[in-house]
Amino acid sequence: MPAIFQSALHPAGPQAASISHLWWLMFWTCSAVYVIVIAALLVAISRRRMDTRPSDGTLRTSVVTAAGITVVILFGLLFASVATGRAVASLGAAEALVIDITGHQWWWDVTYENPTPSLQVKTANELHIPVGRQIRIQLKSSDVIHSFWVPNLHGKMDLIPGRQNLLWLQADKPGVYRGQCAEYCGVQHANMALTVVAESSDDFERWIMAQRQPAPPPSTPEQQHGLQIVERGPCAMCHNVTGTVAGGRTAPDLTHVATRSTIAAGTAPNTRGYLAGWIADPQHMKPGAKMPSTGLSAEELQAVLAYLETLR
Amino acid sequence: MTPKAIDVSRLPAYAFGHRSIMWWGGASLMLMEGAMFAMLIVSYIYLKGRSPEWPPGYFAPVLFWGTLNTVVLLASALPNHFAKAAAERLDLRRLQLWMCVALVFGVGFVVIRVFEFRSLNVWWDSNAYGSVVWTLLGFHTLHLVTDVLDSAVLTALLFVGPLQESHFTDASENALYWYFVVITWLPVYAFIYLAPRLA
Amino acid sequence: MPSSTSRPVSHERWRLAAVWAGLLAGPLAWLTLLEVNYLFAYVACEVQRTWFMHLATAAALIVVAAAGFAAWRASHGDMTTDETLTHPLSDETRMQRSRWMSLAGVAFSIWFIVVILAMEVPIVVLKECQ
Amino acid sequence: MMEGATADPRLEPAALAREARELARTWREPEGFIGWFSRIDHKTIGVRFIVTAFCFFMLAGLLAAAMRLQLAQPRNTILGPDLYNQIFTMHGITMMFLFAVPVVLGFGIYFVPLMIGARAIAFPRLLAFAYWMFLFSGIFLYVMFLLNVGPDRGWFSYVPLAGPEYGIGKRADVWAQLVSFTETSGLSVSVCLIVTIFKLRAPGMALNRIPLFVWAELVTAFMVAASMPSVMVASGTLMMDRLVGTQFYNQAEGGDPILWQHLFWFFAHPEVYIIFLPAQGIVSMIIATFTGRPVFGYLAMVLSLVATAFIGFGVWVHHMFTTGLPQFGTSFFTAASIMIVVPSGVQIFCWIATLWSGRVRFATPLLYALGFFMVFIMGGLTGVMLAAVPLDAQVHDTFFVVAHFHYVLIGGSVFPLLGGVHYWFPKIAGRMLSERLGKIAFWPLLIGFNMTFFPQHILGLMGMPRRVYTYPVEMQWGALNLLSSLGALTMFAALTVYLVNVLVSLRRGAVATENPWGASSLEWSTSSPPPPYNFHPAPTVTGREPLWEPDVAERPVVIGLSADKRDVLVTQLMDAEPDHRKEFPEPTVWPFLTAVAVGGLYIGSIFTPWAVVWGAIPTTIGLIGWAWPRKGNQPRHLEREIAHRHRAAAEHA
Repeated sequence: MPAIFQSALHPAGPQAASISHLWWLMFWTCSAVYVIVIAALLVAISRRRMDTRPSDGTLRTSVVTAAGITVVILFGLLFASVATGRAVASLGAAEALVIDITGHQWWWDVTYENPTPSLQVKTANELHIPVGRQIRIQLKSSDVIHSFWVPNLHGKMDLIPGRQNLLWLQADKPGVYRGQCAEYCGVQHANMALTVVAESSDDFERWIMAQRQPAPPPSTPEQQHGLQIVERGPCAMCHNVTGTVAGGRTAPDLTHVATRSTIAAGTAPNTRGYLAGWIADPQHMKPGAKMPSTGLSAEELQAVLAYLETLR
Repeated sequence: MTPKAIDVSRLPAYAFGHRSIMWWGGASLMLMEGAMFAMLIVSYIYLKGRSPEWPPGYFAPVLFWGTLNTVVLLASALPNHFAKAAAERLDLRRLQLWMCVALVFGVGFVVIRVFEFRSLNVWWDSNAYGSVVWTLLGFHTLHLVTDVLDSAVLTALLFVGPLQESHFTDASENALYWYFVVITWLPVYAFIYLAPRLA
Repeated sequence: MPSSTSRPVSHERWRLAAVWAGLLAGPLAWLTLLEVNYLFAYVACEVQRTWFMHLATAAALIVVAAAGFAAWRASHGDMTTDETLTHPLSDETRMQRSRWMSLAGVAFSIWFIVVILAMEVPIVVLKECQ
Repeated sequence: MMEGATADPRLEPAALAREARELARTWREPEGFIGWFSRIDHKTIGVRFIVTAFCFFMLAGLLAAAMRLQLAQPRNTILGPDLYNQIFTMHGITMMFLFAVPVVLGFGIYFVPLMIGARAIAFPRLLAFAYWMFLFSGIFLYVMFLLNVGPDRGWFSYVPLAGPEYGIGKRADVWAQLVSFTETSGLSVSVCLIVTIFKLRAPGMALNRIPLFVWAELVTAFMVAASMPSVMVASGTLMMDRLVGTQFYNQAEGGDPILWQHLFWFFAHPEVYIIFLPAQGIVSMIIATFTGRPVFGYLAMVLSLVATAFIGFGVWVHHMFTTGLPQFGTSFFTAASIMIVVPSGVQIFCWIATLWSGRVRFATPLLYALGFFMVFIMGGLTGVMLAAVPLDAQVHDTFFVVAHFHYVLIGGSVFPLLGGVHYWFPKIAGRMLSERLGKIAFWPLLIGFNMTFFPQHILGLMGMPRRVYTYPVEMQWGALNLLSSLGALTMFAALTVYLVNVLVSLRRGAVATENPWGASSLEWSTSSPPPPYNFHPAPTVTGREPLWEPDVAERPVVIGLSADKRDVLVTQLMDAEPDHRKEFPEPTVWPFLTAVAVGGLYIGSIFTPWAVVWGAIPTTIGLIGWAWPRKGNQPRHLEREIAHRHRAAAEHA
């Protein structure tokens, strides 16, 4: 796992890069100002030679000069900030990859747009994007205000009910970048993360092809039993598994859940153990989450896990 | 040596207009109330800007009662003016008279206001338009009622209460506040009754 | 101290008006410009033009400069005495205060001219629809 | 040269003493149980405001400690999400609504009348009402919190999260009514302050001679009056959305969540300056006193305050940069938010110039003022960064912002306030605070503060959002969070020492003289603590630093105010010319009863809209009892007044 994988200071795309340039400019300028002002203050209070008491005229000149310099510096920073804003907003290619993201309490619903509906891909809490290609992200919310933020790629943009916000971004180096909801959205705001996987366009094409497939049929009896529970049990009421009768729409799409790195919107790694804990008692891992306890028996649970692991 | 002194014993014990602290108290109050009206009107404009049609899905309010009320309100400025003048002349009898007349206007206004609410053609919970219209009208009504009550108490005081200079300044400030209620009504009227017709 | 040169009261009124203009024109012009620019930003995106925004800035600048000049004028010239005053140093007090307010008006106008100029930066740098 | 300037028998020491005794009788605060609820003296109410506010400061501090405990390590389980969300919300609204604003207004309530040489504050009964509203709001909030109905939607209470659909239960209503309570209180106080500063200044205190602290309070009062109505409208409409089904913020019915953000931030950004301008006033007073010279650049200082206030109303959109508003429009708010740095900068330069050219005495109050420089300047600089739209898009709603506004608010407000307590404690309590304990408390406070909040800048840049009750282990935010929590512990210890100092000194502190610091403003010209009537004889002013002027001995005083009634001299707005005498009201319990009625109305309206109707009845009764005069003047007296008036009119003609 990389040292810092959710950081505004490690840009992996043009926007994050120009913002971090602005940051360093501001940082050094402000540090210099701080040092100078505090130095002046310390000199002022440590002066003991009262005979060299400056005249009010001298003081006036120095204060006015300082104020003038401040104004000049601030105009510089203002210009830099607006110029950066212009650069950051410069994306907007027609052949961009269009992704719809809808915020829910507390997970991300992801749809890869495509003119032909059958080629659309639905997934949740994990995006794959091709390196070097512009991405047009269309942000909506189904309930309250959320905010989409992947600091290594770009600043944040809110998801506001009744509106659609646009966020253009682009990844320059392959890698896994974590993002997190940045607008307080209720009891589980802390556990509403998403993963962005930036990969070569070949890998991306391979991934999207796989995602377009329906769920593979279960092979072992245990897996078949698991599928039955998923279809007849409580799961299907909220979750969708394409290729089965499970067609719920109010919770993350599980068609290829086994390919994702985390569960419960970044609350835990996607391993059999955690998955078992999550299904057995969601309210323990993520108190207040919308997923109710399923009340499966141990044996049923194992079956479901066995089936879910086939959803690659 | 004994210090020099400024003798203020001969200064009057009351003053009118911006000399009196009551005036400034009233002015600050009006600043705040005015800011609230402004905020509600800004909200109205904002919601109007967000909506493709205005009024969205409903008929504009009926003009009659609101317009009638505007006339009554403007007319009420007259007795109000005389009351203020009488107060500043410390003329108790006339003050009592005009306060009563102004009070009648005020009550009449409140009564007509009831019909206004009934002629809005929309409910507060129908949509955002209904909400903001009802709130604007309700907020102005609140001021109306409080000022009418205020005048009533003051008038009662002028008849039965122990007489004080402050009653005259209070009456003068009360008159000023009534002007405020009159003046705030004009934009409120314009937005509730005219804006939907312009759109 | 040049306090007893008698002037008509209207002159004092003018001075007072000039002083308050100097104090209020700056902030009010700027606040108005801020709101106007905010609305014009949408218009600019539709018509792909920004000249009217520069115009608004210019108008604001002219207003503030004029007010500042008036305040500066007001800081000069004598003041009439007022015999009804009871305080020993009233005249001097009044004159100092009046001069101080005029100066404040001038300084305030200059400062808000700077702020209004800062509002130009986005108009110059940004594209209409960003 | 002037009438009544000659030696006057009323100025003989014996006569003055006699009059002082009579004044003491006239202005005495009522005793007894009812009396305690009837007090209206601005010093009593001011102390009540300050003490109550600091109590809430401690409560909010404890809540902060709980949060730092939870965040000390990743995946901590001391607090669950539901409780944590209540706690961070409670911390925010307590600090903003129940500590910061009341305490800065409280200092104004106590010291403005003293600094301008007035006998009393304008509308003392309204002031008492304001205090009771403030107290009730705090009690209300914490009772609700103990009942597990504490607000949990953040101090900004965004819709739709706080709206009828997602803000289930009564928690969001508690927030809305707390706002109604505190804003009612704040608006009332601002009326008292504005009118006092405009009309009750000592003769000769023209606009250009008003002490800088009083200027700060005046500007603040105006900001309160202009900004709080906005949040009153916001909370009112939110209540209606939740209670009677209006649709202001329901996007499905033509409402809009962004409207809420405009209304809220149009109040909430000026709120920051409301908290911070009076603190700047305190810094000015402290620096002048402990350099032994007037603050350099009076005009610039005053203009900076006013400029900050005006520009403060043009920056609110920088809280909404990430809502998708077009960058072209929002950039103007960037410009404003960057330019607002200049006035504060000018003030800092003037203070440094003052220190440079003065004789610095390192008393504890000055120490806290210097702490203000160290901390606040950094907060101001990070503020510049937040004003930049692109940079804000990264750090907005992260711990970077948390660090920023704690540097601004603790540095810009709490440090000066703690210094102000040290500075004015002798005047209020009549005893000095221990300098030694004060210094012992200062250093750990400064160090602990930076330990707590500096790492949070880095955490924010490392991607840690605000308002999260926990964070994953692999994020590697643990170390810095632990450091931050340890810093909080240090601050806690330092503030405990400070509190001990106050409590001990109340009993054992050295008795204070009239002017222990050799300061220049009028509050130091009366006894410590001041008598109920503040001054006798009432002072006049001929310069900016009354007690440092050469003519301090032979400056004229005001005589002729009756001592047998609460007679107050009203002066003219600009030059403080004596204008008339106003009889001020007696103490009464009615403001308290009215506050009870209004409080009942507010609390009841959480449950039913009819509470507004039923609550209106006792409220009206309360107001009538409040306004109804107890004793009238004799008709002869009034006839004399009328005659006087006609005579004056005749002379005018």
